Amino acid sequence: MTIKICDAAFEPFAEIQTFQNALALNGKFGATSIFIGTMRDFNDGDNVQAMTLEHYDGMTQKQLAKIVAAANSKWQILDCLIVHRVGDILPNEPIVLVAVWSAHRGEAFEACRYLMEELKKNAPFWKLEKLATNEKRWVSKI
Amino acid sequence: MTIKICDAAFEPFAEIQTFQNALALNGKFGATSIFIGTMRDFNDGDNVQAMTLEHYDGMTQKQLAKIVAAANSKWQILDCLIVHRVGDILPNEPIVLVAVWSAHRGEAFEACRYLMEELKKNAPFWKLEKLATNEKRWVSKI
Amino acid sequence: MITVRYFGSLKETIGRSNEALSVVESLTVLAVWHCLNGDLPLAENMLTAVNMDYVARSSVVNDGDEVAFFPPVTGG
Amino acid sequence: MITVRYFGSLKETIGRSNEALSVVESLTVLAVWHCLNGDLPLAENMLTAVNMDYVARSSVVNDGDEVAFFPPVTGG
Repeated sequence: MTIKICDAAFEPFAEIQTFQNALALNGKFGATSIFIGTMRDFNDGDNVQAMTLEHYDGMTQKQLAKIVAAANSKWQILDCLIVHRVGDILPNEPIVLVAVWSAHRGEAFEACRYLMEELKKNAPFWKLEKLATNEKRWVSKI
Repeated sequence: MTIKICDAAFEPFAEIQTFQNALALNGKFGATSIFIGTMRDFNDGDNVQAMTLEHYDGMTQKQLAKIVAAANSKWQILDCLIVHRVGDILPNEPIVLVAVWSAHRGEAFEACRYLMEELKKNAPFWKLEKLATNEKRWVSKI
Repeated sequence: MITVRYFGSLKETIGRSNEALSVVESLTVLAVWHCLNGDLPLAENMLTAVNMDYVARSSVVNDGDEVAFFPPVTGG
Repeated sequence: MITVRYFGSLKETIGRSNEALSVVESLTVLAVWHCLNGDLPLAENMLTAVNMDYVARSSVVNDGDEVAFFPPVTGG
């Protein structure tokens, strides 16, 4: 179970591939469910040129670890990987990656969805958008 | 919307990356939901050494196209990719890949799950397992 | 001429994968089965398709159609 | 000594990100806020954490704790 906070652009498919190659789970997992959140150039009716992702270093890791522990107690998960970007981000760059490996698909799908929903609810990140007009705007909870 | 049936091993992350690079959707998608089904070396209490995936060529593509059209009518999907393996397969090789790109996560998660469940229900594939004992056994619906 | 196809374990059970049937009148899917397989019952869980779409066994088959019989699918 | 931290738009609103508070007795989270921000109300939707866990505003803060105030989170 790995949680990574990274302050530079990451390649989600390379991250997953490298992580999976290192798992000693050949032939053991039948299902992998993955979610990738990517920065859009449009939000709430406005064009967005860039974004800054602030977080509460330490609390982020602590909350994500609690979420992963909760998912582990709910489903039979073989492994999972969470990567979240912080700092300055441009449109089309990945923001978050959640990947779950399990024996069967139900567990993988449900745990992956759960991890994403809980991350959005509890992990202390805040998005500050820079609009095309150069105006800065904090994203507010929908 | 692409559906591929392939009779040799495929690399799911390379497939997704190549497909995504070719999409003219930079900055437009905020969510990607992916499912990968992989062959296990154990099923129904027995060790499995290999598998042959038979399908009804033509009907497979027709049914998958119907499933994709149904998903498109239910959710705002920007694009999707389905890859399914046929022929002789070894443990740890990918069997199926479903990937969905959309603006928001709810659509991507739900459409990806729907595509997988409908594929399992309606796409005419049949798995013939070769057990560690060399016995051959058709997988039956759970 | 009607093309008839069998897949999966059913293909092994009956020992054939493909055959053709010449008919003078319209038949149901189930009648096609019995024309070619005599009294052998078509197990309740077997699926039936005409021209690559799932159909009921009571569905009518026309000249030129492709009819398929197969067990529950197990892909994915 | 209690460490107090502010994040996101709240940090901008009050113009500080970090401060320390020396206290002789235990205070609630909300009392810590008012000690440092006077009558400024802590908006209802603001979240509060002690030692990196979410807590209620009525939760008691002890010497050495880290208290944080921030708006609803928007990651992912």
